[in-house]
Amino acid sequence: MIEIQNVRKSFGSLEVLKGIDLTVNKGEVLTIIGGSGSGKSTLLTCINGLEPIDAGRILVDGTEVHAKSTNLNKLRSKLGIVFQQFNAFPHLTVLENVMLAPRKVLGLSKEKAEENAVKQLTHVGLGEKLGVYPTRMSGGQQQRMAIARALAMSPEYMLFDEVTSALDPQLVGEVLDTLRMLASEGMTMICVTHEMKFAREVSDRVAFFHKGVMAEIAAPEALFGAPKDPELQKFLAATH
Amino acid sequence: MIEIQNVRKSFGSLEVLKGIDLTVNKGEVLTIIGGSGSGKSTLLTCINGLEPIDAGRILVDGTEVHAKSTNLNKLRSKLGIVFQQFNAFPHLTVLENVMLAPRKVLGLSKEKAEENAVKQLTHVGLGEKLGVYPTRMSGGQQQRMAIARALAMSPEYMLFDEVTSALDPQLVGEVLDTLRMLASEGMTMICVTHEMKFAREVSDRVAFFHKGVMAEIAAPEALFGAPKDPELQKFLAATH
Amino acid sequence: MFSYTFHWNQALKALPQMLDGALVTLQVALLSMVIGLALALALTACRLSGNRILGGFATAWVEIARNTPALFQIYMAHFGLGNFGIHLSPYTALLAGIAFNNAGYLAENFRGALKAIPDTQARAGRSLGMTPVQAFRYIVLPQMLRIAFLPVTNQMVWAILMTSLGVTVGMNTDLAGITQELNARSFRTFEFFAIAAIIYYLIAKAVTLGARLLAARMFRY
Amino acid sequence: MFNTALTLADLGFLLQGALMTLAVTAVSVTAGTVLGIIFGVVRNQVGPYWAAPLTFVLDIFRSVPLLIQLVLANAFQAIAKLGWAPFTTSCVVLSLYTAAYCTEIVRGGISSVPPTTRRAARSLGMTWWQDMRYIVAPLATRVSLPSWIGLTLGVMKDSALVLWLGLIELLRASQVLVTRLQEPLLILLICGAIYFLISFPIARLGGYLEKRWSND
Amino acid sequence: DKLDDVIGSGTLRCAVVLDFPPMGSRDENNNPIGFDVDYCNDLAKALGVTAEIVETPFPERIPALMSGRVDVGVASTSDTLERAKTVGMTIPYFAFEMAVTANEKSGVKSFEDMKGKVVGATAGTFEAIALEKQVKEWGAGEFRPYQTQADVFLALSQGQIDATVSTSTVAQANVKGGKFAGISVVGKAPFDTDYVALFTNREEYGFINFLNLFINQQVRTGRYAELYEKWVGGELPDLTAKGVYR
Ligand SMILES: Nc1ncnc2c1ncn2[C@@H]1O[C@H](COP(=O)(O)OP(=O)(O)OP(=O)(O)O)[C@@H](O)[C@H]1O
Ligand SMILES: Nc1ncnc2c1ncn2[C@@H]1O[C@H](COP(=O)(O)OP(=O)(O)OP(=O)(O)O)[C@@H](O)[C@H]1O
Ligand SMILES: [Mg+2]
Ligand SMILES: [Mg+2]
Repeated sequence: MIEIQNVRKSFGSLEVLKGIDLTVNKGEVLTIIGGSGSGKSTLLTCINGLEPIDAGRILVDGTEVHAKSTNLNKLRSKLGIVFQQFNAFPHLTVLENVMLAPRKVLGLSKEKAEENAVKQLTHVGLGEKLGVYPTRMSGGQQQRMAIARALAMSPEYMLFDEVTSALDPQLVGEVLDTLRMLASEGMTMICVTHEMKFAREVSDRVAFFHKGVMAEIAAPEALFGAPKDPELQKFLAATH
Repeated sequence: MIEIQNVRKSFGSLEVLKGIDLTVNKGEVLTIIGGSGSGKSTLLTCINGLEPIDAGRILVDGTEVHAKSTNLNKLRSKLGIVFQQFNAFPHLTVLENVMLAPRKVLGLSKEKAEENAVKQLTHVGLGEKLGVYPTRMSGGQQQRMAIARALAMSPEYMLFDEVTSALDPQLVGEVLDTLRMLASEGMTMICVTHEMKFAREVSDRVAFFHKGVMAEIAAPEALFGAPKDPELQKFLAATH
Repeated sequence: MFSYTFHWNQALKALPQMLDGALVTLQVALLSMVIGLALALALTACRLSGNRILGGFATAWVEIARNTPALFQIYMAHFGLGNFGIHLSPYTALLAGIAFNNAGYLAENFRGALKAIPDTQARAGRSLGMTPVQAFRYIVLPQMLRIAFLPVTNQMVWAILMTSLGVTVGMNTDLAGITQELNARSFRTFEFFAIAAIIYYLIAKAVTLGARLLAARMFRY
Repeated sequence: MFNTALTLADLGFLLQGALMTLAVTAVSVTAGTVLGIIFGVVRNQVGPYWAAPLTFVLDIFRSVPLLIQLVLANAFQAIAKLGWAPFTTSCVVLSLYTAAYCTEIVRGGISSVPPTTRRAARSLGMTWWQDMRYIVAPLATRVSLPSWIGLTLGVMKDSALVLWLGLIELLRASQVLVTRLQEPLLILLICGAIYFLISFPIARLGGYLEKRWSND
Repeated sequence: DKLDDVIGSGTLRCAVVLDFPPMGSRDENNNPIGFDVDYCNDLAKALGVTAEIVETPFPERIPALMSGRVDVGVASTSDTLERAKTVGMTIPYFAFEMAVTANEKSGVKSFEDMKGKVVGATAGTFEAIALEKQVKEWGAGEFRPYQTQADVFLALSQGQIDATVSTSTVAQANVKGGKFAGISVVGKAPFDTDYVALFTNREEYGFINFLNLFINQQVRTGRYAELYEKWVGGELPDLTAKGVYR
């Protein structure tokens, strides 16, 4: 369970998160939508502990992320995160990309790590690309590799930050399919996305962010069918 | 009138244009659609004389483009071309971008060139941006500047090569509006585009290219409403 | 036009001696690179450390190395330090001078290479649970080495060329030293220096070629 | 160290040396840049195959120690009875040396201009020359200027080697004073400081331009 | 020929090495002075022309001559057979005896004490070649050649080298100059006398003839002794070798 309690965060004088309260249960798929700069990415990086917060608490399975005593590196292996930019490690093959962290962070043996990596890569449909360098792959393939890389740490939660927005339109589908598959397998996920159709279809709940505030949160049918927040209405009108 | 007669063109062993025949009349708007690599861009650059051809002839108002005796630089001022990439000259302001060629190629005085440039820029809605450097403008604005730059040479024909495909979705509209305006003013235009709605609405005729061959050419209602070529049927099905 | 008669066959007799000198040249250059690389890494670490004193020290080193002539640096290593009773043999002084120079230039290269690697790379590593050191060691460093490889190769060629300055501090076993001595004895300047030029050229080419082959093997992405 | 026999006249002598350094640098960088631009454009224009002989010759200037080049050129002009003064010989060698590096910089600058931008210029009816003059030259200059400044500084430092031909430039002037006054440390430090004072501002200017031009 | 050219042009350009006191050096205003400078002026006077001193480092003497930048070398050049293959040498105009100068801390008291020590000399000179050979014969110690005489004494005074062999004139001038602390002349080196000659182009016989006679006249008129006294002092070296012509 991820519990976000009254979290505030500023960059200099710019307040980016203005007191967010949100709980994500095991097995749930939560989608976050919202305009550019509304603080969606910032929230994800705070959950992961990549950014400090100014006030409030974030608990992952009861562990406070920003407490001094927390071993962040250990916690992070529980929380997979995939970003908009693919962030493939260009100097490693696809297989090596996926094997690196399990070996160095979890201390897996080479054989174990490889076995697991091959499994995850096959899972996302890259079983044929093991020895290839990421720069030789399409954006969609690189993004799926990034997902496999996160999955290889056997995380209990996955955070996705607009994983399709840097992709050419024809490549979006293959990545969304991978996300759908994960959702159907019961992975707990928080997805920031601009793909409304996907959000509607896959989410248990959808949250709408506006200027650092979570303006509305509801089941997809309710949120898309009968939006209450006027900003959300505007936002939905603009997106289609 | 642009007459294209049995034009063939290869890059190395790859035959890109396999005998194209096509005539575009004064005042006509012709749209070219087709899959990636089908030779659309190549045809435009051949019409403009930027690429040599291997066989056939291209006549612009009766002048053969690829004849040795043709003054290409003069001919090109008759044929405006705008590319997918904006190709703004980054070291010049918007106004200077538009003034440069009229002054250096047509030999216009500074005053004349400026007057004309301001007129064209105002026409495409950039009357406020004269002193700005292109790198500080959005892609849509840069593309409209490129159109104004081509128009400033007072061309009789305009060639557009997927002028909206490098743009963010929200910027496509403003550029298409500019093209619509030009069409309504009676400019002779050849537009390569992936925007089917635009093609349908603005064209006198639409040509479908497939693997270096012009597979079908017809009025938009006929081509979109009752496509005959099986590849065209597939293509249209895929695009929506 | 030429009233001068070339004495090539006499000059060529000295070829074995000059080739021995070429070996010394190569040795000094290689050593100076190894030391220079180690120092450059240390300087880079100093500059990244955020410690003012260490950072200032490293910056001063880099700026002096890059803004004064190599000849001056070598001369300083011999006669400048000699003033304080620190006596470096010509070989050591030459080596120290070039290594000092190398370290300055290489540190600057490393800094450029680091800048070229997006922050998101290290961040991606951290998000997988790596410590900052692990993220640097396994993700940033290998990419940095690739970017810096070409400049490092160039610096190696520079190091070879710089060894010729050893003659100013009494170095007489390297190629330039031996050439200069042969020349002083016989006054056959053109012949000896032409042979030396060809040898230097071949060494430089061999190093560049070797580096290129190595790069092709090492960086396959 | 501070009871020095160094007189004001000696400082003047050092400054004269510095002037000689600057003169040799100015002449060589100017001539070398002009040559470098010509060679760079030629190399870009004729393609790698035809440019191979030029590439080879220029590569020699970058693969042989400057000291050897200077001595060799001086011996050659002696043999050929050209009667060049050391200043001339120094400038000729340094110019070619500069040109060899400058060619690479120019070539890099030209190829940094996207072909699509050049194509856009040609499609507006501009000639090759107009394209070069109004589009390529300004854009390539921005890209090349930082490395060109680096080259200028490099040549200024390398010019110390002309002392070998008997030119009294900055380093040689200090050696002369060291010979007479026997205060090597002080004099060498002053010499180093003068070098630093000349090159540091130029290096900073280069860094400034690089920064300014890289964020637009 | 060159003799006519020089007289015709009105100037005589001499290559002189200026970091080789007392033969050539600079005064407080950094103007050239020394035995070789005066010798060149005398030669110009004999030719009825004005003298121009062209400073040349040791390695630069020959290229300067070959390229026609100087007419004659008045530059303490040892008349080795090796070099005579390249340039034309006159009869000796000066003769050096070799002296050992040592750093006082080194404990070197004589030529033999140099065995096993670090020694140096000016690269390519007569004494450097002989000394290097001697070090090889001893099979111990180290030899370092420096590019200028000044660097040798600098290294000696800093203790980088323990001792040097140089011409006695140079040794005296440097030790007496008082600039270098802690060095002294400790004895003679058992090397042959180093005869130095003027040199010009190999094929200029007319000019070489003139130069030979001029050197002869300098000795006969006592000018040689006068200059020697002015710049060096002490016992006048004999310019002839016993038992042979020339
Ligand atoms: N490291 C940072 N330093 C300063 N400001 C930042 C930083 N990261 C983000 N911001 C600012 O915080 C605000 C929120 O950014 P955030 O990336 O969370 O928005 P977002 O909702 O993810 O938007 P998008 O849909 O564009 O990705 C923006 O105004 C952004 O400019
Ligand atoms: N300069 C060139 N050299 C070699 N091949 C080229 C060159 N220009 C284009 N091609 C090749 O010619 C083929 C046709 O290219 P063209 O750009 O005309 O296609 P297109 O129909 O415009 O496609 P797209 O919709 O992707 O722009 C492609 O296979 C392309 O790779
Ligand atoms: Mg974001
Ligand atoms: Mg195209």
